[in-house]
Amino acid sequence: MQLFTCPFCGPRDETEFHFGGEAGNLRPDGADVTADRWASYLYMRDNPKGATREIWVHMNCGEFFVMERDTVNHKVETSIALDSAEHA
Amino acid sequence: MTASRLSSGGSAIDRSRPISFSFDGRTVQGFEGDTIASALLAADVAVVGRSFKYHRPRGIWGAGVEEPNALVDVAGSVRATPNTRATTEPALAGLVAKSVNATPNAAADRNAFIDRFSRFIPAAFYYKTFMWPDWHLFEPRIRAVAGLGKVDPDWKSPGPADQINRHCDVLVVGAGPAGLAAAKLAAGAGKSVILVDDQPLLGGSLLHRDAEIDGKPAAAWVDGTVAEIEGAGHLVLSSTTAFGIYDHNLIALNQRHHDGRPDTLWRVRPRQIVLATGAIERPLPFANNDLPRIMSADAALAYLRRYAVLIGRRIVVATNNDSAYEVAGALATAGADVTLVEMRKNALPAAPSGVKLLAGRALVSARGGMRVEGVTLDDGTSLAADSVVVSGGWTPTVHLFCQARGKLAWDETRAAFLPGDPVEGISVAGALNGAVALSDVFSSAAKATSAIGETKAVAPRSTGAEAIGGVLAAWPIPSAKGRVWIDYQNDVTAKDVELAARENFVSVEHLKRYTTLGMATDQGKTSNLAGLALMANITGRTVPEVGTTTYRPPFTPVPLASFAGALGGELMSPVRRLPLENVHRANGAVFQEYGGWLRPAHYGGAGADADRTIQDEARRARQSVALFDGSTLGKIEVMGPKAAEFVDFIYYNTMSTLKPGRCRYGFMLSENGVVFDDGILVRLDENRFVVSCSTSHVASVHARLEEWRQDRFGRGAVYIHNATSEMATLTVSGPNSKKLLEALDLGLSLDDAELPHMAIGEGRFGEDAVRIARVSFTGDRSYEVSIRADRAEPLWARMQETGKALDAVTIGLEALMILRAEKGYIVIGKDTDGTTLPHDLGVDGPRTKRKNEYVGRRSLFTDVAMQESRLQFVGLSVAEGEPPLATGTHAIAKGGGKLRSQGFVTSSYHSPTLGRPIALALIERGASRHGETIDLQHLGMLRHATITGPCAFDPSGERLNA
Amino acid sequence: MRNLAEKWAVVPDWQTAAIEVPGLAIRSLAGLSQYLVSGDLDAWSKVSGAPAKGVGAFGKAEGERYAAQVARDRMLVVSAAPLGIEPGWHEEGFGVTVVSAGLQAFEAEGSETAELIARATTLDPSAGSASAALSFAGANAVVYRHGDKLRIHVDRGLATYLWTWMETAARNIAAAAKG
Amino acid sequence: MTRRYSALSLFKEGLAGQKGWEPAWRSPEPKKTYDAIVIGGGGHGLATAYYLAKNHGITNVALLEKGWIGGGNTGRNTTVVRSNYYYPESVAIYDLAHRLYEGLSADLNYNVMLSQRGMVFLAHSINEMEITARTVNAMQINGIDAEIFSVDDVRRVAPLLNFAPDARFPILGGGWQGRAGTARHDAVAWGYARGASRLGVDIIQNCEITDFIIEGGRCRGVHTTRGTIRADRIGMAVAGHSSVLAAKAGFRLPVNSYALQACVSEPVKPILDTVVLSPGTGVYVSQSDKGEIVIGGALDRVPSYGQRGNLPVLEGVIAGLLEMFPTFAQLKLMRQWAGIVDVVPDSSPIIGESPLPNLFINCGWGTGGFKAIPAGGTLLAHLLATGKHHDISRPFDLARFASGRLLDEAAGSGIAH
Repeated sequence: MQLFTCPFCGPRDETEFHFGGEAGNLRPDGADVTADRWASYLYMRDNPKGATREIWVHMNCGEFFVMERDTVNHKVETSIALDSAEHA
Repeated sequence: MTASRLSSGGSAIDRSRPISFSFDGRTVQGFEGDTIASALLAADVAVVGRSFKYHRPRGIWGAGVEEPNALVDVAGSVRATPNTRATTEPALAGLVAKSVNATPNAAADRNAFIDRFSRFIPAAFYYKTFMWPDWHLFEPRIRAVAGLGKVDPDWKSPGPADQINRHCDVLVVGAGPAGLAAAKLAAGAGKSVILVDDQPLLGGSLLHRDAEIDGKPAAAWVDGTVAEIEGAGHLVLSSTTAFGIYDHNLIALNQRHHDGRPDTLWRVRPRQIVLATGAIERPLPFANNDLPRIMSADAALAYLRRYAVLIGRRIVVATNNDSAYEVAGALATAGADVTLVEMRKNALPAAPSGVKLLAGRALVSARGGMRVEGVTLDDGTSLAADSVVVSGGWTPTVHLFCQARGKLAWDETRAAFLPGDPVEGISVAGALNGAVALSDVFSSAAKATSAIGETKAVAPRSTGAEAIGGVLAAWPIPSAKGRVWIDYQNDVTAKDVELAARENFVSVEHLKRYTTLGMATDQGKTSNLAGLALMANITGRTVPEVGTTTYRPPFTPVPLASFAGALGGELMSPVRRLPLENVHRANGAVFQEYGGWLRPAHYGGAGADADRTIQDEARRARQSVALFDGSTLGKIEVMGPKAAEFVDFIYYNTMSTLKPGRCRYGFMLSENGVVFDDGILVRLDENRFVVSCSTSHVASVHARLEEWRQDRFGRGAVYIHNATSEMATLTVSGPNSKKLLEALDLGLSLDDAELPHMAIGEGRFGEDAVRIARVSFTGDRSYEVSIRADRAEPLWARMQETGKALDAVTIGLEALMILRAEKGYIVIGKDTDGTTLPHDLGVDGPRTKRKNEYVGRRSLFTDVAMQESRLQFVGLSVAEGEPPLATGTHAIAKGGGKLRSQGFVTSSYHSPTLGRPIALALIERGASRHGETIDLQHLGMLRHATITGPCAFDPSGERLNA
Repeated sequence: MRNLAEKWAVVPDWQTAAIEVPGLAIRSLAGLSQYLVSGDLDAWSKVSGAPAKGVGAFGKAEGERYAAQVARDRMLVVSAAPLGIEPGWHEEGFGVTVVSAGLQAFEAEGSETAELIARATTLDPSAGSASAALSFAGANAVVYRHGDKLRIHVDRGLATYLWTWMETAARNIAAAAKG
Repeated sequence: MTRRYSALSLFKEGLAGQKGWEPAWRSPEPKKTYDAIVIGGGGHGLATAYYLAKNHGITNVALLEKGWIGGGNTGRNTTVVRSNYYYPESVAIYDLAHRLYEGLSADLNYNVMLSQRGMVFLAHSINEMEITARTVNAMQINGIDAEIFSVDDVRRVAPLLNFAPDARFPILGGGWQGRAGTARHDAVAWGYARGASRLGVDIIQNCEITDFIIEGGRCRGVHTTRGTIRADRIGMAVAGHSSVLAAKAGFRLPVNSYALQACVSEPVKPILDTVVLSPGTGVYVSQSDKGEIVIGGALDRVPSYGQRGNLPVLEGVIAGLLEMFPTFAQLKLMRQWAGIVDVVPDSSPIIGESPLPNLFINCGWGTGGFKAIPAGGTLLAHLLATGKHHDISRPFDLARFASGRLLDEAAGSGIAH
């Protein structure tokens, strides 16, 4: 059981969190976005082995945030609220 | 009679409390404090089980968790479980133990003949045969002889296991000398400490090894130290196994009880873990080294000193290291005739008094049948013996360290893997770290706790004679004569390892899987190192080059019940409860689970004919007025300066044009365009909306609103409050609904001009505000009346009372499903699936007209979304007199000699109002095929139906205002 | 059709329901006025005269009117008497929703309260957390101390579940204390 | 040297001390160039190499494995083999696999212990019975052996299931595939390895790809920890590590890697004859020939490449198992592990040429790769040999994500997203 840090609440068990996707996957607006670009937004992922930057939500308080962690050794580096994060 | 209980001694047993239990049908006497194994040894039972594959007779090897042989099914006592290690299971009065894998019993197993064919069934033989004519011919017989113990099919659970979470500064695993010292030092540093040990008595090796600490006998020091730690308020858990270290150093413990309670699972999150897990003695490699009454030397000493059991009269002690000398001396002192066979030639400790020492000799074989009768040495000497105790060196118990991703380092002088580079938050002490002499053990404990903080406690000192740690590696060698057993429980011999190497299974993981070495219930605690050392020898590699297999939890088998805890029955996936549930119960509601809620399916009691009752409810609902509890519908408030802009983005339909006081039906899509939810949006005022989503989607809709709010609009733009549970929603529907509502006198005008369809009004019932929404899921004039959930009961009662004069009917969800299906109203997830797009449901307006952005928009224009052959929402009608179609029936097309599905029935009922079956379906190009008759198939039966529009009842919608 | 009501425990009568084992007593709290307040909490404080910040997990609330923080910009305001505040969006920059019936409140007291916490959540009660919203027996709940008692607010629909869960936990706590 | 496996050869070797067996596969040094390279020594990679040689006569093949063959998900799964799928495209691919499995022991001369004792997927509510009917009808239309089971039928095949009236998830019946079952996972890997090796394939272990050789916009080989190896046709079948190799090749995949937990109990005498899946608990379970109860459940919550056991997920899975089989609460957990699975949004595999020409991929099997090994191998071998899709693999091309032509079995089974 991993410990994640909600930027507002502090460390909580992983069961209180939900994975929200990779950070920086910006949504392209419009009906004229190319099929490839839209598919890339919907489906294509870096899925890195090692350091990663992800969006998570702490389900209990509803905070969405960006977490940097390692997908192999599960070490958590930082977590910052979504609206204060560099979202690109 | 070879083994016997001595007339005095035994620190673990209470001679004033004799007990008896049964083993393989015979009664065994013992004392409180005995394990099953110690009592069996005292009773001189030699054969306690049969091996997994060859059904070889096997005796007790160890005195603890490493035991590979002595497994018993335990029943009839407070604990009932198969495959229990007799060496760790207390011998309780009345317990019934049965040896595993033996028919009828361990002493006389009728499958013992298999051993005679062993040369034809070496490791992995099954991959090479049983292929002709077919594996299925052989498999049932093989399944029957495999397996160990038996599950009792009539067993009843004593109740759920307890599960406890704890936090502490320091958790110490192992209460031997290293663990006790570490706990004492940590406690002295002002830290909160938890100390755990898997034995019922604390002390570890101090329970049976000679030692003097701080001038006191070991036992006195142990008692004093434990009392000091507990006295300072720290938690000390005996009979508790630390079985797993998980992510971020969560450590899981399993605590056994002996009062009838199931085991307890502890999840501990310590800031620092000190592992003092000790070491496990290894066997020595020689032919027939698996015969009963060949035993670990340390275990023989434990049985002697803890349980006062002398395991034989004429004992050969064989060793490659110093630790067996104390054993040999103690056995001789207790009266046995002891010969010590020592592999090493030089620099030996002095032979204990009364022990005959044969230095520079090794055992090459043992002889005997159901128990050992003697041994042969490498110089040809033959010795008679009724017991052979062996020490092949010590394997540090590195399991938990490795589970925590610790890497091992090979130590040539100790012939063992030791913990390598430190792991964050974990330190190691004692025999685990290779310490042998008690002084070294204590200094390693001090080192392990040094980073925790300055301690006021004084580190213990060894004041007696010290053990020394000389060892000469003794591994199995290739081409040895006879069968040299490596893994006792899984019957792996040195020859099997050689075979694996010959066939290129040289990777340590291949070796394990091919030979099953280390895969038994003991997980290879006594065998793994010997196996990989032999593989190293055969393949010309070093032991660390071969490496170890991965250590995985649990360290010892843990009851499944411990993991489950109370998570079962009504505590698993709990259903939500209606505010009026007890009222519905009293009114004869029959409940079912829908979308995570327990809801009335119909009324009339469980004895009623459900189908008839449901039909009756649906029929009467159309005649006058129906009452329905719709409290589960979502009520999520969206508020703030950008609330209108926000709901526009969230919904497929434009919502910002909605006027305050009005409602609109709409879809929410997922980003892949699929219809995720449908429902009514209410606009209460300029900056405040209520999302009335479907029952089962409240949590997920709430989550996605919160996500888009934070991800796209910013926190200050809009706020989301889930108020679903605040209000009960009581629905009044039918031609006389207005009449009923008027009689309630809710303090607002129900005039259609003031409260038209899709409008809301505010009123009062007594002291409580009520909100009335004129929306309909039945196609009839309907009013949803919402009131504070805890005040709903009087209103519901008034509605029932008032309804009597109008022949009102209270309906459950099943009747409502018929009513909505008559109208062709969809239920998301039933009439749609994970591929349904809004235009498949005939709602194409926003897709073609909307200019601003909304969730899922681009996905409505992919190749697949534009495809003509999409499944589209339709109604189906069957010929007069035919029964309803089964939900799940597929429409089929024939072509090229093959069948092809072209859609399926999503909902199907008999309509009491129309007097005929109705069905909804998703059919390929269905919208343009109205009037066409198609073939359908259900469980091989062919039927026909005609495609129609989805709405079968009141297509012009007149009844909404009737 | 099998009546599933038979297998689910009846919703307790909250007026009289009580769990009592040595060292632990739990009962339902009736009559609290509860409000979700989101947005500019300072503005809320000015308008209502209530504090702009709520207690966090296991934090200590006092008195007849207080708040528990449930998110960065949201709190649960609890009051023994109704607050004279209109639900809905307030131009000052905050929104109010009444949840007096939506959340069921329980109160636990006694020396074994810590043992109840140890079974209900993995959160360290001594560590503190800015939000009082946490998973309690698997349900999202608002948990804090009031005086020397523990208060737990949970969605009304899950109150019966939590009650049954606490009954089971109390039995385990009693058995462990005895063993 | 004894090559062929049979009862007779085993007997003869028994008399000779089992000393005449030859290595199951050769471990040669890698050559500089091959006609084809297969990356990944799991079931799919080994099967690809085998079918390249057997079906297409391409034997100058290197199979590169970074660790030991069969060490990934092939050796970590719950060994279920079935083909009860909803969409015709899925049925085609899993039925191909199922049929090849049925002849695999004979084809490979290696007993993979395919044990077709059937699989029941339970239905806990009227709604689930309807969805089961919809699924079973689809299977029958697609030519798969599927039946609807009544509650009595379920009781007959799995009497220890929880039929009590107060069961959390009551059993109303279910679906049944009689040809479903389990196979011995290691044997599948080793059997293919032995078969491929004997046909000339070089199986090279401890050989990790460090980079791709890209010349003229095409893949021409790989740099490895055991040197540079060139070929103009390269296939990869590396499951949970697909994204890692894709990144080296310069493209992305619609894949998230997750740990999937599995565990076994201590072995006991036979108590469960079939594979059982409960949608209520999300747990699937069978009993191995050795007697262990083999338990699988849901994915972890956290994307991960760490092959570690996780406590909360395990607790949920085991609680689900005990809800299904209350008497199993007597048993003890013996081993717990996790495999890294490649989860694709529509939970269907990806097979086809990658955005880097000459490089072909086989991935995205998620939690269900083991049952598809023979088909995955056949289809990737076909692509490598011909450069073109087999009819069965075409719908599974990477291009489906841009067109929206997803094959979502979960969606097709009535689970709204």
